[in-house]
Amino acid sequence: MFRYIMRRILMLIPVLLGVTFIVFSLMYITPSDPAQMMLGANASPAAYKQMRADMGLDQPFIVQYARFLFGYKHPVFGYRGLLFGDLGRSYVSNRNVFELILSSFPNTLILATGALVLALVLAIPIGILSATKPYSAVDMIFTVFALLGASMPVFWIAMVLIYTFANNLRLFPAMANPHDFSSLVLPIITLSMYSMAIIMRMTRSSMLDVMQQDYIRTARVKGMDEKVVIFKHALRNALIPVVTVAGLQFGSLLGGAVLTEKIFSYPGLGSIMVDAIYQKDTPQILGSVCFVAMTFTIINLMVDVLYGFIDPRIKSVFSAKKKRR
Amino acid sequence: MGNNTLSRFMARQSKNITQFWRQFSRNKLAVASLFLVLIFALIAIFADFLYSYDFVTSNSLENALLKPGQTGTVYYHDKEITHTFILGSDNYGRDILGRLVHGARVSMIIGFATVAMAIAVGGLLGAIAGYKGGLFDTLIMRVTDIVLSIPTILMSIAIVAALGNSFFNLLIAISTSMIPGYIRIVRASIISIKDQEYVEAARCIGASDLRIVLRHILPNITSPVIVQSTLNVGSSILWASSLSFLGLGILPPKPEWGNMLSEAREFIQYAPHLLFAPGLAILLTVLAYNLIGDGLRDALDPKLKR
Amino acid sequence: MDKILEVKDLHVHYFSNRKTVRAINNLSLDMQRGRVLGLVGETGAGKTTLALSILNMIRAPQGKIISGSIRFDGKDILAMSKQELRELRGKDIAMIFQDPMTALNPVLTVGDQIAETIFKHEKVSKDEAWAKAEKMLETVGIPGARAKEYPHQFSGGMKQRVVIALSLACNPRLLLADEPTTALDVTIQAQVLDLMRHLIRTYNTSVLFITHSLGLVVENCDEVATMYAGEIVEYGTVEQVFGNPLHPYTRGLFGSLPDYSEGAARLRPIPGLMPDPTNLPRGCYFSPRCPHVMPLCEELHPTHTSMDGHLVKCHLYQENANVEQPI
Amino acid sequence: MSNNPSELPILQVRNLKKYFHVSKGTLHAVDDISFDIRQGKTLGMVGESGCGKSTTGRLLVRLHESDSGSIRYDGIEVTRASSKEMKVLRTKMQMIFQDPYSSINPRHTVASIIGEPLKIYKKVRNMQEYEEKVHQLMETVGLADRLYDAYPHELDGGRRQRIGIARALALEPQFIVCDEPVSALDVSIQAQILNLLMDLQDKLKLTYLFITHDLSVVKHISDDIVIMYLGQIVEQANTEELFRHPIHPYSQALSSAIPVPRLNARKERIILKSEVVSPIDPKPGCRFAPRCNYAKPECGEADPVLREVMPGRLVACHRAEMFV
Repeated sequence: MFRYIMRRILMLIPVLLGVTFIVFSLMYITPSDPAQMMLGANASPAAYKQMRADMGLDQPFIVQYARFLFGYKHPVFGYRGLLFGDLGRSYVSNRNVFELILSSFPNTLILATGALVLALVLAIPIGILSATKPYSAVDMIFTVFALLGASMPVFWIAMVLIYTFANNLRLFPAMANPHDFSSLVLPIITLSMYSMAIIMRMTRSSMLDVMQQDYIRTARVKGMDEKVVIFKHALRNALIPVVTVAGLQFGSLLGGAVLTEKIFSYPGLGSIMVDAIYQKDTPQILGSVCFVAMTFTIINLMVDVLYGFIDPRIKSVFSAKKKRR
Repeated sequence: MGNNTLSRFMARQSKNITQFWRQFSRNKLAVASLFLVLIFALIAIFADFLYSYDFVTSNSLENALLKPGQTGTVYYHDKEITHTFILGSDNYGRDILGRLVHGARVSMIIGFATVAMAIAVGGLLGAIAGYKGGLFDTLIMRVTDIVLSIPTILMSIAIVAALGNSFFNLLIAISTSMIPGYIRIVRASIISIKDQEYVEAARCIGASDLRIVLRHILPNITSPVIVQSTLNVGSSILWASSLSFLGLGILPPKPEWGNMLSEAREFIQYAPHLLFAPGLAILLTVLAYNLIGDGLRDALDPKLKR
Repeated sequence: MDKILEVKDLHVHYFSNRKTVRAINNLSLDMQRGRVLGLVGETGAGKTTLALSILNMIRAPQGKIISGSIRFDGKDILAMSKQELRELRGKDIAMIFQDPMTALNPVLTVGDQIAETIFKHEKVSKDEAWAKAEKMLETVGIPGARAKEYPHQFSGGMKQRVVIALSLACNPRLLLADEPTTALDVTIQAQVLDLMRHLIRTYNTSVLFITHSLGLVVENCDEVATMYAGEIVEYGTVEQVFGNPLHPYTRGLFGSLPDYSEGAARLRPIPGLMPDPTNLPRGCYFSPRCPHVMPLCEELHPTHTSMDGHLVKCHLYQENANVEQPI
Repeated sequence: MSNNPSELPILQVRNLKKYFHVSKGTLHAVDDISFDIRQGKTLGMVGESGCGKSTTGRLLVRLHESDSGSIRYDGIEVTRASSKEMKVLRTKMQMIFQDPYSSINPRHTVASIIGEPLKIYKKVRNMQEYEEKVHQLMETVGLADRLYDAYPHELDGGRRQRIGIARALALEPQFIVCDEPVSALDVSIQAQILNLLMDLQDKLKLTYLFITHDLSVVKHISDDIVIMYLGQIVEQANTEELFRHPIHPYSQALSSAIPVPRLNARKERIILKSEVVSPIDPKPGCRFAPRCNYAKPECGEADPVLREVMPGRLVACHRAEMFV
């Protein structure tokens, strides 16, 4: 098991390198001029040229990329490089990128976790209920609800919630901050809507599929109570694809809370990334996107490990590998 | 006998279509959605006849924030006419229904163009990965993994930021996020079909690779691709409105549902109708495509045949 | 003799796509206590549906027992409450399914799956149930320590042994074995059948042995019933049916078997196909394929004729039980 | 006797090997087998799942590439045939597949499935000739004319298998690999197809390799039999001889396992120990030894060689003399 996790972590490296390469290339072709940004509009051509040289912008693409990875020596603009845990400084605020990420990521984590927990707590029981009474009125209502949830634009949900609960009913504030729980209610609901819909549909279809399996028939033939059939025999099997979907959803919640964070003016990583993209703040964009990609891959890894606890067939693959070495 | 062959061919095709429609029409919601989408398509095609483009993009501040059903005086071709704002007007005094109608055209084009681009690129790459296997497969799938580990919305934002804010770049940004999906679907279908005995049988009767792909594999992967595409048209419309909302897609005064909502943000307290009309338009369109997709999935599933 | 199971005038339908599949049609069948009854027929004859009906396991809305009665030890199964049925299933009547690969829950240990049955039906503690589960595994030739393993750690033949252990765990009075060896390789099939024969004898269980193989019937059964299009067309002791098959369908089955027609260069198969269960013929269901078809057969559905307990549902024998046998 | 053309082998297989590399090791699917198939006769190939019989069939028509060894068909080396030679070979050797559901394309009509080889090989000059030929093939295998435009999902397993047979016959081959063609079918349909295959053999002078796990079927249809176990041939003989007196302990067990549907035919079954071991990285020595009731320690030391223990009887067993 441990070896498997280590191997997966090693496999992360090429993926992350690929991510940095793609994002770096995108930033490279972005029509922006950091030197101009640093100097302001009225700088002399000589000063401008000097600034470009100082920042290493006059070098060819591949050299710039290598410097991003391995660092760059310069009294002002130098940094140790991504591989040594240094992402440089923001062109805009001149703050250390990594520190900025670390200060905003927990805020996003709170939001995403809240949204996922809410989605799971509601979606899984509803999915099970729907699956045990397929095509009944209850099932139809929830199916339509799930489809609505998957079809509504996030920003629209947010605006409707703000209009109703903040502006009119004045139950919750329209702006969110991580220190006030009541201010998190609306963004969490907003963010969980889509995931809830997806997880609900997945739970329903997976549960329906499992209920058709021969081993469910075996359990019934043995005279097991329907409760035991559903919760002991069916649910654990049905949860396997649900876990995958929930993991993917959590990953995209962490990286994709952009719109929600913007609308609720929430100081999360998503807001920072969007601002950085607007401002063409290359180090900030590169750093944040790499960070998010890494988080995403680590969550996928955790999901795979979680599988082992639900599905013994996968666990034995782990241990079989261990035995062979 | 040739004539006979043709008529038999036609009969066969119509039999297939009838059978498909019988399956599909059992899902009433999907049929209703199809109807809705057709109406939206007609509106999009004839948008210029319903409202002139100039009219829905020009300001007339004296008519700002009219409530639905109110009338106002507008200047049109230097003439003063009284106009009823059926769904009210926005903060620049522009007719909301008119902007919705023209927005439908933008959404429709974005939906279909992005999906077409994604199918072309993703389908080809997926087909190569699935059929050729080996190094091609590894390479394509690794890159797909990498792209998938960047959150799609950030990827889209970064592409628009890098390439510049234009309609075509928006299309690229959205379709890029859908390409990995097609690669996976096409690859998975091809790999599963490659294992079928009828492909071996085709090889055994001397069919070439090209013939196997065209005659045996391709027709069998159209169903999952069609289903995925229908669902994707919906999500593409959703994406486009999100990017426009962030100011990265279609920018005002061009009418687009997402940017209408973005502009409405500050005024929802005074004019909630700004919020509901475009939101419902997006919701209904996306919902309709999702329902059609579900309906197609059931109707095209060979397991449910007969 | 003492009857353990009496099925009378059973009708079971499935509903799909606005069509009604008539899976079981006016079926009557008796089983004697402590005997093994072979139920032979081809795919789609309704063999598995009959077994599930005996457990009252036909589930709405897809399927429904339309009419008829099933009495097990004198009690009407179709009139039982859900609670009574749950107590009956697994304890009094157990079932073995065809495919051992899918019959066991992949996420539960085999010990757990056996022990939960024992725990449910017998007044024992969890530990005692587990101990008994291990003992059952040993009875079918699997070390008790393997109870902690999951189904995927067993081979196909071993899985079927687990399923057998599971079904016999509460010492049922009636065992429904639905093609228990069809999915297994020949030599493994021999092992499993050997084991089953031994256990059935030890526990004195009555068995409904569902199979499509006449060879397995003659080796394992006391009585045999031939099923065609949802009804029993012939019933008798193995000696009666194999010594003197009466129904043209049963004869057709024998003629289709390579090993029966040894020496003969050609097989003598039944022409045509099984009728569409959504659209059964008006008269005898076998009449479209029957080599001895008479005008009467296409009009009137035959009823059972008995000759010393050898039952046959065919017009050829209807008039006179001693009619000369057609060849 | 030697002048009799039916005694000449049309196909010769020598030291054929096919290994698959799987995640757990090397799977010895076909491990050094040699046999001949006589012209106009049927060679039955019997064994349990995973013994390599289907792989062998696919190697012969080159759906798999062999690792080593030779397959000579009518003097042509199949394993090294160029794509041009292969094209000619495919008109001479064809295959019928096991699964009547997955072996025909669900999206094509009966006629287009049967007619596809005619189109590929341009065997017909025009549409009329094509239709005539397809109708003729349908008649040969007993498919009603009205099914010309039917889709496979409208048909039952038996008719689907007839489509597969008609497709294999379209190029008028001399040799057909039948890979479990009846094992997915019900007994009455199975008998119809077996009769059809035997009639076709008589009429068209076909040679069959008949792969199956069902001993009673193979006994009925084959002239000669090879019995495979874990990628190797353990016994090879004339059918009648083999069933009268199986020599290899595995053949004995198989033969005793045939359920005979006759009264008073009940016989003592030979019950083998344990189950088939994995064909992945097999240990040296007789592969059947772990299950053999007669195994001695030396059986686990060296691979037994397939050798003639009696005239016309080839057996791969260290202790074969004991059973002769």
